[in-house]
Amino acid sequence: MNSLIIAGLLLVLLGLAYQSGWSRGRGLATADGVKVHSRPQYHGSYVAIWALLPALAIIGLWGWFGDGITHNFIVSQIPVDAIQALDQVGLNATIARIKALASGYGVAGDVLPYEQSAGDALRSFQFITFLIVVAAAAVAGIVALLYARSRITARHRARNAVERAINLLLLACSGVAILTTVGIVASLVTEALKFFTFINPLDFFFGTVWNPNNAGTAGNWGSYGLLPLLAGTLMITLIAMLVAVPVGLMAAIYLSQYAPRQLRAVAKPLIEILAGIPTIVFGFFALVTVGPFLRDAGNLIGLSINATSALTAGIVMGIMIIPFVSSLSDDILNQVPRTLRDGAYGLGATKSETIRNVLLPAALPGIVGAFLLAVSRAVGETMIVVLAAGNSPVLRGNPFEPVATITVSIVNQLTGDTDFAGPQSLVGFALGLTLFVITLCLNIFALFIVRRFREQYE
Amino acid sequence: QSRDTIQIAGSSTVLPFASIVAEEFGAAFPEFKTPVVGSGGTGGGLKQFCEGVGDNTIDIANASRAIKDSEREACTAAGVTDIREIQFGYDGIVFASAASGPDFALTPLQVYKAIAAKVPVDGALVDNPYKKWSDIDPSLPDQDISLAIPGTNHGTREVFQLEVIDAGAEEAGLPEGLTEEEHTAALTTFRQDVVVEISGDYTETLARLTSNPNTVGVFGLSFYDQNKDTLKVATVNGVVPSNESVAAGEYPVSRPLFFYVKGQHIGTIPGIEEYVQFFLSEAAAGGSLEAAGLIPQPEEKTAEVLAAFEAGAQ
Amino acid sequence: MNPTDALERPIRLHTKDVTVHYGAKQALHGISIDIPDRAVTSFIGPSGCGKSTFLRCINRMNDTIEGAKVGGLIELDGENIYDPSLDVVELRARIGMVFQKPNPFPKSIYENVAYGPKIHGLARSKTDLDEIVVSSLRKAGLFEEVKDRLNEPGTGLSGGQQQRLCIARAIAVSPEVILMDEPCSALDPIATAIIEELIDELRENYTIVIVTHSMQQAARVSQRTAFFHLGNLIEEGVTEDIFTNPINKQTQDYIMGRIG
Amino acid sequence: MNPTDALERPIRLHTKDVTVHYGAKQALHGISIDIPDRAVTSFIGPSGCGKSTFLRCINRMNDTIEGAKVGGLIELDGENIYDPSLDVVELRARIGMVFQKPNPFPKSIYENVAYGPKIHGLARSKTDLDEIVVSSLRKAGLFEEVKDRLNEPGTGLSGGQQQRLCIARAIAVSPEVILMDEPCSALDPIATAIIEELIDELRENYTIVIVTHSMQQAARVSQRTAFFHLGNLIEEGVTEDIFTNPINKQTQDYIMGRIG
Amino acid sequence: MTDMLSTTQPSDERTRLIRASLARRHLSEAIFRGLGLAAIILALGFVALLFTDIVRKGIPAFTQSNLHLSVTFDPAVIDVDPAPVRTADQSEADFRAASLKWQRDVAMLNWNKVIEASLRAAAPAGFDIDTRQLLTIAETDARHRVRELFVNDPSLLGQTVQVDVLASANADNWIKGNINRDLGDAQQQLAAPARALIDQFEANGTITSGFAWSIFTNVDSRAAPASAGLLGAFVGTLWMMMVVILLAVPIGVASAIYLEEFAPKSRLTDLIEVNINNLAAVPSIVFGLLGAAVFINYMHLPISAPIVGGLVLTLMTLPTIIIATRGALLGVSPALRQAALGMGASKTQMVFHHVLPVTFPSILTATILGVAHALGETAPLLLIGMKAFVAAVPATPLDQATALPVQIYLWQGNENRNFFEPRTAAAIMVLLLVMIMLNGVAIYLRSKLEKRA
Ligand SMILES: Nc1ncnc2c1ncn2[C@@H]1O[C@H](COP(=O)(O)OP(=O)(O)OP(=O)(O)O)[C@@H](O)[C@H]1O
Ligand SMILES: Nc1ncnc2c1ncn2[C@@H]1O[C@H](COP(=O)(O)OP(=O)(O)OP(=O)(O)O)[C@@H](O)[C@H]1O
Ligand SMILES: [Mg+2]
Ligand SMILES: [Mg+2]
Repeated sequence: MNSLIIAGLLLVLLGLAYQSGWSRGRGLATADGVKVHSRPQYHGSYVAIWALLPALAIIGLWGWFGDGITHNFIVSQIPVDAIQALDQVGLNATIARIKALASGYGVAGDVLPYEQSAGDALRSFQFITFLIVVAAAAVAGIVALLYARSRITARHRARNAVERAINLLLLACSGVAILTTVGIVASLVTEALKFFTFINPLDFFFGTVWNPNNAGTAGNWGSYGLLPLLAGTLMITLIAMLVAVPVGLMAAIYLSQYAPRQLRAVAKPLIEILAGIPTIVFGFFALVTVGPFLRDAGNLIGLSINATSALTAGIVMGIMIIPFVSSLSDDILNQVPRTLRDGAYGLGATKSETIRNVLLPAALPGIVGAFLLAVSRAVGETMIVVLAAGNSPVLRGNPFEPVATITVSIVNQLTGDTDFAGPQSLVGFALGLTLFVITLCLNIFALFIVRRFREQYE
Repeated sequence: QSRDTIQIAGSSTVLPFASIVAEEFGAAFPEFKTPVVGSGGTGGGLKQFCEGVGDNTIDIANASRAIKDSEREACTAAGVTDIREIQFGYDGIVFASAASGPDFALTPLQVYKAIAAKVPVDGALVDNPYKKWSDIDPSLPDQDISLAIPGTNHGTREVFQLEVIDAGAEEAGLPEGLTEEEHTAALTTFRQDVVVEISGDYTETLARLTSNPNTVGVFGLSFYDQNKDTLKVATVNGVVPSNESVAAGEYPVSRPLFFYVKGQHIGTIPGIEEYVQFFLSEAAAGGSLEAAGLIPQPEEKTAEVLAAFEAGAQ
Repeated sequence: MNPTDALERPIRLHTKDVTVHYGAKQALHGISIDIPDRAVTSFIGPSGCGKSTFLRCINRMNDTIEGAKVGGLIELDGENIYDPSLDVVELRARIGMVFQKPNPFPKSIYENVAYGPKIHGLARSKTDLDEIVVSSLRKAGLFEEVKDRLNEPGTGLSGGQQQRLCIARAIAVSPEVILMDEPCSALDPIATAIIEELIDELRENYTIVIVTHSMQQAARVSQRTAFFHLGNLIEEGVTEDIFTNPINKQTQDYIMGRIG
Repeated sequence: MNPTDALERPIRLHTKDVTVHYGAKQALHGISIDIPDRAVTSFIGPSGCGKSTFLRCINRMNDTIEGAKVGGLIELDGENIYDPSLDVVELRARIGMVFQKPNPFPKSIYENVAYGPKIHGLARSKTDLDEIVVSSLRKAGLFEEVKDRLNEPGTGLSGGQQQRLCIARAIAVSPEVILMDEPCSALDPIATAIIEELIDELRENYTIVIVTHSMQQAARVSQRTAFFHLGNLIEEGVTEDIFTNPINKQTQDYIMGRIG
Repeated sequence: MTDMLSTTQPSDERTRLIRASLARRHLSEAIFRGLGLAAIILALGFVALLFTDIVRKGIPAFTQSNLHLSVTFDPAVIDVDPAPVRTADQSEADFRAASLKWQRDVAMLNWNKVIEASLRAAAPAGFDIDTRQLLTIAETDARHRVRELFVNDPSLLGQTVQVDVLASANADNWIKGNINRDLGDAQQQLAAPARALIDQFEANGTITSGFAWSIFTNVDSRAAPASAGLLGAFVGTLWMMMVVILLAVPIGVASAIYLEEFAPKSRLTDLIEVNINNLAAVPSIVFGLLGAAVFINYMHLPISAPIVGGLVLTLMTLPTIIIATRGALLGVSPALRQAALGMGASKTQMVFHHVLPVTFPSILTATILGVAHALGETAPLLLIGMKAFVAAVPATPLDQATALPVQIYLWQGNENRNFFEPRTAAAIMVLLLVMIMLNGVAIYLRSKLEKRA
């Protein structure tokens, strides 16, 4: 409600400012003599920006400091002896009760008289401060409007100013990407640090047993060894790459070097469809089709393969990654200059000799980079593993057995019946951090390699 | 103007029951909207529940275990001071194996012997020697031991530990003179070669069973009920698990189910009281919940819970 | 050797009415020319006139270009090189090629030169191979400069050295004909001079066809010159004659710098 | 107008010791030249000598090239165009530019011409704008050909028409100077002739600077000619003098076709 | 020139050597080529396998058993006061209260009796089945359907009307044979009399099977699995995508413009660039963790709301859009830029008037692909509470909702495997259809763009 009022106010201010700047700029244009620098639209936008900023700043300041001020106000409303009788937890509870009273929510139990009066006082305090903030914002906006308007002259460079503002806005947008990273790191690190107050980091990073204890047995947190999860992750990734790399690479080679145009036109988008399929679909496919199939196939040849196992998840994940590998490889192969290929053909090399002896070695760094990117994707994949890997966080080397990965453990620990204040769920963030760091390193390394490769042939 | 939909989150065991009640509640009370039931586990639900009071916090947390003191403290610190506990029934936990396999009649002792990494033999703990069920007890099938039990992120695991393993260990008689740590270890260290811990849901356990038909899995009673065509249930202490046997207290492995209501939201968010009453009422919910596999609690217990709820903050 | 000798040498390559289409576009309109053995023939003409296209017809490099269609007759020693039964791989071993931009493989210098003999199975032993590599490098006038770093990557050489490496690579399979498409255009004058000298030496053993955009170069290195314009062969003959006494008006204009 | 008239016209553009560096490389070594009002001045010289670079200095298009650094003085009507307080956008409205390859915006013909007046706020109303568009197209000699399809995309025109469209677009903002960088190099002879005629007409109202690689063109359209070589201004003067009676040896060589 | 002799073998010796190796070389060529073709076939085979498998599993779920009942609104069972009629002196609020009270009274009736009676009426005379067993044939929402009919038209009291309701999920399983019909009583979900009656119903036309519209028109349901549908999840997904489009596209395009057109080359922009490339490969689940920590715990946005899902997916899609847009901007010919600048357009004007319009189609394509990817994303949503049971269509992005992929995940884990496995596959088919349509649009746009360029 309040925010609606504020938004409305800002809109009005904006319209007003634009209109006033515009008409002023327009007026300049009619007066002849000096050449007018900017068009009326720019003058309008200029004034609008000027008017908006102080108003926004005031509202922003209130958003920042308002809570603290309100808090102090509430404390001031509680009788001193009552405060002294309360510990920190009690005080917070009382404040929460007063806030609840003021906002119209009931509170449980009897309402103490001072709570009631504090609640009433808070309600009027909130109302008044709201009015003050709105008024201050409006006044600041209008003052700024007038100031900006007074600066408009024929030679005033409104366009440059507006463009600078646009520039800043664009800059801010590209800051979102930075903020995202900062957000990821900050949120992961703070929660992970909490986790490490329970569990020794060494036990986490080098522990070989993953057995977070049950929610019921407080004090005995269980074991949080990362290694079984890491091993599971690596095993599935390895299997996935064993599937995806040969198929993807050969498909890319065939499509880019051999396939007639029509086949390429059909096959390429069809393979790319694989890239568009949601991972949950792959997961379901793995669970209900691939897993049972592998189990039966294993039975036939006397192997005991679990329906949900590293193998199932790995194969399906490999399928998922095929288009990723193939389109990256395709790109890279196409970047190898034609002259190199011609050189080999000119010597009488066959097509496959050219590809194997010249093209691939030349493209190798780029392809390795592409594979690393694919690896980082496999490492971070979640849903296929959730559904098809069997979630068994035990350190063993058998791909026919279920495994658990980092990603799947994040999901399990954060959505299970775990104690939210204990390490059982906090470990999710430590795992997330680990995952983030792993993929970060892989990516940086891969990007580095790929970039070096591109430079070589630019 | 406040929110008009009741918001619920928490245990995935309670989720089906709560969802059914929510749906029926929405249908039966034209003036209220259908509550939203989120999952996220008992811990996740309580976490949201304890975030504070107000529109953007949930009203009810489903739990397959009782709230813990640490969680209560967190709640209080955030201003959630009026937490009303509602126990509404039981969840039966059963052992089931592939329908095509042999029958199992288990006791906690046998399960303990099958599962523990070390078992007491002649007053000393030795490495678990049993390979087949029939090694433990000749009455059991001549079949390799293989067990799929819930992972530690599940509430079910707690009951399993308490009612099966701890009980079995007691019967087996752990040697005297163990330190507390050794004692805990003896109870919680399982054989990794035959035991699989399932961190996913029961579908996962079912997949384990279908791929290795020798496996005995731990399921919720209601899950078993809906998949009788592929699963065969084992008796425990000779009792066949069923709604009746659990409700009567004959079947040993069960746990109470709860939800927690934020008292401070009553009267602000419309319909909370009605929802609770409806949940516990015989006519509307009882039938469908039972059909969905909830094991009802004695009527006196329900009356007691309802009375406590209506009486207000504890 | 006197330049006019080239006239009396036997014909190595014989082409008749060669046409090339790139998709719908016709790039060559019936080229007929005979190229003599052990002499340097140069193709000149303004940019886009089809010199490279014609050159690529001779060792069927146009096969690798999508949409390119070659018509007419090209015979090497009387054998139609577009005969379907002819193995193009073998053909290219007989007709080597050096490109405009030096394009050594991203391998060691040794491997660059050894690559051709290896794939064609020309060396029976490692010693054989070593010998071929050394002699090819020597013939390309590169051996002294690189003999201490045969195992370093070929891409680390200077432009002129790289181009000589490419020539050594082409020589290593002992081709009968060597085609060169503007082999010096990416090089500085000094490197150009070295290559031109090399071409002059090579002509003792090989039939050489060279495309160049520089009339001076054509005059310097070739015994015969063919002038192309807009996909047509306008005039061809002994180099001296072409430059001093062109018959065709267009050739005259080109040589005087009036067109192109 | 007699070509030599240009000598007596007032100076519009005055440059002194203009240098340009691209990164470490110096492309211009101190160019000083005065360009007279309402006449065509042409810059000639071999490729890479810095003609385009110098032209781009005049309307500060070099600002858009990363690493380009301009030194020296350039004055338009006595005003230093590199003065930091000068708005480059305004400057470019005063000094229009036509590029080597016709580059109409991928918009309608009308929009192409109307764009400049729109952003500079030159038209007060739609009618105003229409008028500007029509008169600019007319001045560029294009109106009759396109009047029925003003709303069709400008990219659909032929090369010569596109180039005239670009000229119309430049004229539409009523610039004082028009710079043209090889405006005909992408055109066929007929289109070229039309554009040259147009330039001749435009010179009545605009100061025109044209870069060309064709001496014939320079001779045909310009009153004054400047010869650049290796980043230096070698010689400049009345076109006739330069072509018939060059003072400098290098200029002579170039005009005789001996260098370049 | 002694070495000349040793290396220049006689021509025919050389030819012989070359010819000798040719067969082997051509064979290895053929093998290599075959491997490539095999890879293509394998990859395409996977696509085909996946699709046929899912379609085969999902198709049966699109038909569903319906019960055609003649329902009698028996006054003996429907024992309520007549519906309140608004009297002249009654205020609007009073009337509403009265009618709500009446509705609640109606709701409190045992409507199962009505259903039971109509089922018995449809059964052959004298068929022996107890009430509980009988009621397992109709889906549990049948009684609500009938009640709603009555609430909407109280005059039905005492009348008999034809009503179509869904057969229960277990009945549907029995009819389709999802459960092995030969299994014994103990392993069947339905009691023997119920199964027998269903067969008779099928024979006498009381049960027919028809297209399962409920999948598209209903929201999820736990109480009545047969009526569970995707509508709620679909709308939830739509809301999320709206958030993604409204945020990711402008922000993504703006950052791409800044980085490509305005940013001075500096350490900072290098950092941003590396950072964006990295973000593009950060696992989606990490974004889920971020969303849980920042949007829910810190900013207190509503849990399991499409707005939060949308925000998380926005952050996830952003790098993709930025990278694609930068690529598109980079491809704009310098001639166009020069033309604009030469006209005296400022850089900003150049970008917004000329460069952006030209790149619009590729930005659009990239956006569609990015959105399509976001559409199928599941893992991060699980961590921000979108794995909820929501029995309503979200009216705003702030309402609780699930999303299509999450609905698939939920159904995949439903206890009633026999019924929900096909239905999960059906939901996947719907999701895939949406994805393919989006991808198709993108490919179409791309080819159109390429043609124009
Ligand atoms: N791959 C191709 N596809 C289509 N057209 C081509 C291709 N290669 C060359 N052309 C066209 O064929 C004509 C002849 O080209 P070619 O490369 O043979 O000319 P050139 O004489 O070698 O010119 P330059 O001196 O510039 O190398 C040109 O018009 C060219 O545009
Ligand atoms: N953007 C740039 N970066 C670096 N060097 C450049 C750049 N543009 C031009 N140069 C160099 O500056 C010198 C002058 O170039 P300019 O384009 O002005 O020559 P020009 O006389 O216009 O030649 P042409 O007739 O080929 O157009 C050349 O050596 C060129 O390589
Ligand atoms: Mg060429
Ligand atoms: Mg130039």
